[in-house]
Amino acid sequence: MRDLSDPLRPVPGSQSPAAAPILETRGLGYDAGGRVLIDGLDLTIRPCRRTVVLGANGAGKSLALRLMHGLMRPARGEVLWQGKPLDRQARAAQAMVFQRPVMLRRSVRANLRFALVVHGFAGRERALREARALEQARLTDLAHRPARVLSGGEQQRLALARALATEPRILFLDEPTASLDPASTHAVETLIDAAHAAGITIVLVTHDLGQARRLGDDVIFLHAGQVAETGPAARVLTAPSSGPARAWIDGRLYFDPTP
Amino acid sequence: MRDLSDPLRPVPGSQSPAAAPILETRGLGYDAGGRVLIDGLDLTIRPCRRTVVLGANGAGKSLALRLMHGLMRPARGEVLWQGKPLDRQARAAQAMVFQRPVMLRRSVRANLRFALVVHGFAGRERALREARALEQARLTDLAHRPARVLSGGEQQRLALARALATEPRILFLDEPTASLDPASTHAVETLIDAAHAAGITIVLVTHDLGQARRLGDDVIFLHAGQVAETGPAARVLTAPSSGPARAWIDGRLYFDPTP
Amino acid sequence: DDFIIVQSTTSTQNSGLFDDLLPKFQAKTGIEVRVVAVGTGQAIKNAANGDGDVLFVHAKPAEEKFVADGDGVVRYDVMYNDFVIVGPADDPAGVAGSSDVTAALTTIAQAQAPFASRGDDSGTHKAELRLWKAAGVDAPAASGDWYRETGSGMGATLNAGTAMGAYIMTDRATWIAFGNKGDYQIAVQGDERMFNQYGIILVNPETHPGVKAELGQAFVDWVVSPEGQDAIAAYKVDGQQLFFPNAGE
Amino acid sequence: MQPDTGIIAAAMGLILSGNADLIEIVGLSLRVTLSAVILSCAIGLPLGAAVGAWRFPGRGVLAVLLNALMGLPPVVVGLAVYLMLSASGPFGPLRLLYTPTAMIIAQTILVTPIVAALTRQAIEDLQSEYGEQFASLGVGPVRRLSALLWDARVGLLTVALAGFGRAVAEVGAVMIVGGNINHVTRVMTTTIALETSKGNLQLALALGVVLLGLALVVNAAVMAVRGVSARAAHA
Amino acid sequence: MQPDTGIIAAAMGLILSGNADLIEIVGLSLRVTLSAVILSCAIGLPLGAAVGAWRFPGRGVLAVLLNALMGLPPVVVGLAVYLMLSASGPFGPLRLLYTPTAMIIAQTILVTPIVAALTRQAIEDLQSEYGEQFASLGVGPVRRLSALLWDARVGLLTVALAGFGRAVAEVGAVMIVGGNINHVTRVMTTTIALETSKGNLQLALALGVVLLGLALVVNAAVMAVRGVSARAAHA
Ligand SMILES: Nc1ncnc2c1ncn2[C@@H]1O[C@H](COP(=O)(O)OP(=O)(O)OP(=O)(O)O)[C@@H](O)[C@H]1O
Ligand SMILES: Nc1ncnc2c1ncn2[C@@H]1O[C@H](COP(=O)(O)OP(=O)(O)OP(=O)(O)O)[C@@H](O)[C@H]1O
Ligand SMILES: [Mg+2]
Ligand SMILES: [Mg+2]
Repeated sequence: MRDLSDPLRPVPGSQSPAAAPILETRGLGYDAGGRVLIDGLDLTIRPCRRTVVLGANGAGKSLALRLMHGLMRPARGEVLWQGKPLDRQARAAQAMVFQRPVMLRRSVRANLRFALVVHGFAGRERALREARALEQARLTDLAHRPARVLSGGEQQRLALARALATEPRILFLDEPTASLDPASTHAVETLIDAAHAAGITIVLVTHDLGQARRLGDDVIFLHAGQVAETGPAARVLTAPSSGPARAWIDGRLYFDPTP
Repeated sequence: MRDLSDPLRPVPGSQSPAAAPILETRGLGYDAGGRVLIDGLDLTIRPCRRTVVLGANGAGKSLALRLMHGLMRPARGEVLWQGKPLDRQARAAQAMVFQRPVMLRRSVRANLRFALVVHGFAGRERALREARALEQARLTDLAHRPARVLSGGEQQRLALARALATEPRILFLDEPTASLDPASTHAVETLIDAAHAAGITIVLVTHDLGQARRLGDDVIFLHAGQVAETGPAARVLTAPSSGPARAWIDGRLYFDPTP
Repeated sequence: DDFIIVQSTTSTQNSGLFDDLLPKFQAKTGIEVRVVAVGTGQAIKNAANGDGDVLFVHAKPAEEKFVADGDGVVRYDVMYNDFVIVGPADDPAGVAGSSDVTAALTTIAQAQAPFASRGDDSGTHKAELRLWKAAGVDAPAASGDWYRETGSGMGATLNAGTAMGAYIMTDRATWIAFGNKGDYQIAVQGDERMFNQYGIILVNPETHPGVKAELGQAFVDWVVSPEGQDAIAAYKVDGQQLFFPNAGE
Repeated sequence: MQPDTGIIAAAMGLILSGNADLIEIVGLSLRVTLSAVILSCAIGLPLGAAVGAWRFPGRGVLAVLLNALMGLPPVVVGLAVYLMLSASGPFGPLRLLYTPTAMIIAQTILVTPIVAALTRQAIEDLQSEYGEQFASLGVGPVRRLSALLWDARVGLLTVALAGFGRAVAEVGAVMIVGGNINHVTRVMTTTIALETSKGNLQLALALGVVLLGLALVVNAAVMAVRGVSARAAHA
Repeated sequence: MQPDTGIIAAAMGLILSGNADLIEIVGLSLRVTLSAVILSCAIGLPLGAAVGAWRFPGRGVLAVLLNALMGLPPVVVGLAVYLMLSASGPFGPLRLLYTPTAMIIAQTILVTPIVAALTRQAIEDLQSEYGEQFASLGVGPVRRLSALLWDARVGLLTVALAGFGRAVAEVGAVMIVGGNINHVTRVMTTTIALETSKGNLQLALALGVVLLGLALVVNAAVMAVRGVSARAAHA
């Protein structure tokens, strides 16, 4: 397994904006059902930073995450992982929590174990991580329950714990607290912070302005499959320069003035 | 079809707390996997009011809604609809938006049409309602898209529109804005308000304190499958009397002081 | 493994002869005989592939060709029974009681009474075709009309023919042992041209090295020996002798 | 034995010869098989869906029974139908024995349990996803079936193809009730059996290859349709 | 004809008689069928899962081929296996012809495409749900198959039962390669065919009822196991 002394792994805290991007997209495009859904995305994800992806429903946030994670083949453009095209090995260093978590038809514990086994953990090491992940997700008491009967929030916590247990370099989170109660939301934000502090790059989709403020270093704002605005969270979330971002923050619908 | 002059239908605005309950549960209980998941719920839903159901993840909110809607057979106790046991006909006067919306393997429009056909609408009437529902959910442009490729937020909007299109007497909403952007959240809250104004009784699960404040008349607070507290929203959300409710509002975990 | 495989036909098997004969042989020699009962054509083909040690069928010309082709060592006559024509009790063509097979067939053809033929190139089928020819009737030309080729074994043809109310030519052994006779009776019998000769051949071990020549030869020898011949003659169903041994005649 | 290429070549030769008898036999095979599959689907799809989607006492027993009936022996079905249709049987007066209709009846009896049992499984899976939504909408029992069948249609095509496979390959039952009568009820499988019993193994194999080719064409056509419908339905 | 009650009674009588021949025949039937089904599952489950879950060129063609092979005619399979195992065939020296092993081989060839084709469909459905999660976790191709097969096990039981149904009812192929030799390769279906050709229709039907009863017992046992496993797996 990779360990923390991996020379390629950036030192935690090295958040200088000048650091080489860990992941970039160049002119990324995706079509389906005869429509252009993602159009010319040039994104830069900097290592060890928390990038928040914002945008209206249907803006293409989840699609963008899937493309960056290499789950879908782009129609145009490319995704670069540390400057090189994404391959299977690169993806093994990534993890994602889906908007609608996929639970295997197994117990909570077996869901975690599956991910750990896939990532090569075995024996005591695996048991330890399993226990820690259950603890993190506060699911220890439910470890033997079939995962698919868990409540919405419990499933979301399990999905996050499963992703974290594999120790990714980058973690894609698609609305990870959408179904969580306030205390769990707080706990998950703390977990994300801890992961970030441990050097994991975070890419987070959320509709919660407060969360974006609390967790975001950089912001990518999508609108209708295109980038409307990017920049440091401090600026974009207080003084957005694009119409869509302004409207979103105000809780208004944005209608393109030039139709 | 039922029309608005239905004599059984309470006049909108008759929100007197003394009105006979539209739905009651008596000692409702549910077990699964060898555990008591819902325990002795005595709930009263008053007609034409908006009842907000709160509680931590796994508290049993979704199960409670399912039991009230008659989707599951309770292990103990009973559900009374206008004083009589729930039957199939009573359920036809109810609608529910699930926490994880179920989309038929059909187009957006066909999903709406299916619900309308089931409720006996036909011809011009159905076409009108279909168009109106698409408009409400802002999905008119996506009407021909397969429903299962919609984004999370779009699916949630479609599920709400589908439930509203059947003109229920009571509407159960399980975290209906969890994946919605701020503007859509606002739009959905407006829709809920309009439905309420038209005399539809609302039962809403949410984790959003602001939403509970904006939409709630009454609050039911669940903890570990039991009722922790009930009362008018104005009181419960400002001066909760139970430990769990206080902790939830503060965004803290609640640990039972008497284990 | 002290066993041999005999490729034979359904008529010998369905009549129950083997069930009577083989235990006697095994008691004497300790050799187990495994019978594969299929259509005559298939039995000969299987034997020609070397998938059997002994061939025991009733189609003399084909058997002689089998030996001539080098697949068999030598052919022995074993026994005969006779063919009969069975028909429904109401006897639509009015041939019941006849012992002149060509006349009966001509009558059936003229009456266009249904006739079920096996149509499978089996020994029985070939014999039937010879008789039609002798009667001067081109029956296969009426195939699908009153002449119905079932393309299947004797039993299946009897099941089908009796259900159709058709006349059927069958061997007496199969008929006596047959369980689904309904109201059927033997209509035509006793014509010398309806004899049905069985032969036995050891598969040639020189062409087919896998053949258990010694054990196979033992079976052939026993069947044509007085002991085997007596056993065949002694086999009766409902008090009737089904096969008439004629080895060495 | 000749090498396998000989058999393929023989099959090709058979097809190219345009032999009238072969065309007749292939035509009847297709007619009987497709009729039986259509009938089996007409019965088995709703039946399987009902067992998969409805809750009623005896449902589990019925599911086991359908599964077990997938093991109906063709010869037994053939015999039972024969006894029903024979002149001395209850339906004797209809004079259906030794007609293609009798073969269609026998195959329908054989294939219906297969379609029903596999449909039950497919519908049960979909019902576990749709069930609560349907109950919430107050979908009636009949519309529930039709909706589930429609939404499961991609998977049910494979079910229908399994039924087609069983029917097209079937010989035991059609032999008994059809009688393999030349020019009347002779189909590909009974011809193959006949040629086998005649010892014409090469011809039998070549006919088998033609039959498989036929199955391949039907399957490819159905899967092409499926491809189109899947694009519209799934995701 | 006797009424049907006569047949059921005859079947009961057969079972209760504890006839040694019958027990031998039933035993061999079960042995051959279960061996063939187990082998077919060992081949067909991973094969079908691979076609259902992996993306590779020719996948669509393979899926169509598997579906078409569900229509393999038993007689043709019997013949092909016969030619392989015949003394003059390539595997003649193994001397497997007219043994239960030959019957198991033939049935395995018949049943494997059924298991594989139905598995493909079931796995394709599950893969459409799990696919992205697996890709995200970096699940390798082999573990992907095993995980999908495991999680689809409830549905795959029905697939295996469909294979069992086909195998237990099969007569054409086992007749050719087994030879229906008394006390050696005689199974239920070949006995039924033999009694039918002897005109002992009642006995044949009674044996058919016994065979169906056997299928029923096996199915009920499997479904009972399924009930237990479903409770643990599903939701
Ligand atoms: N296969 C597809 N065919 C057609 N349209 C698709 C397909 N997949 C996605 N879409 C559309 O692409 C758009 C973007 O989807 P995406 O899931 O990325 O939205 P999102 O930004 O994540 O929205 P949300 O906030 O609601 O989750 C949506 O309008 C959706 O309907
Ligand atoms: N079939 C079942 N077997 C075992 N446990 C179950 C089953 N169904 C639900 N549960 C458990 O019951 C509890 C209540 O579930 P429910 O879905 O009602 O929670 P909830 O209050 O809606 O939570 P959330 O806010 O996360 O949606 C959860 O802990 C869940 O794991
Ligand atoms: Mg999304
Ligand atoms: Mg819930």
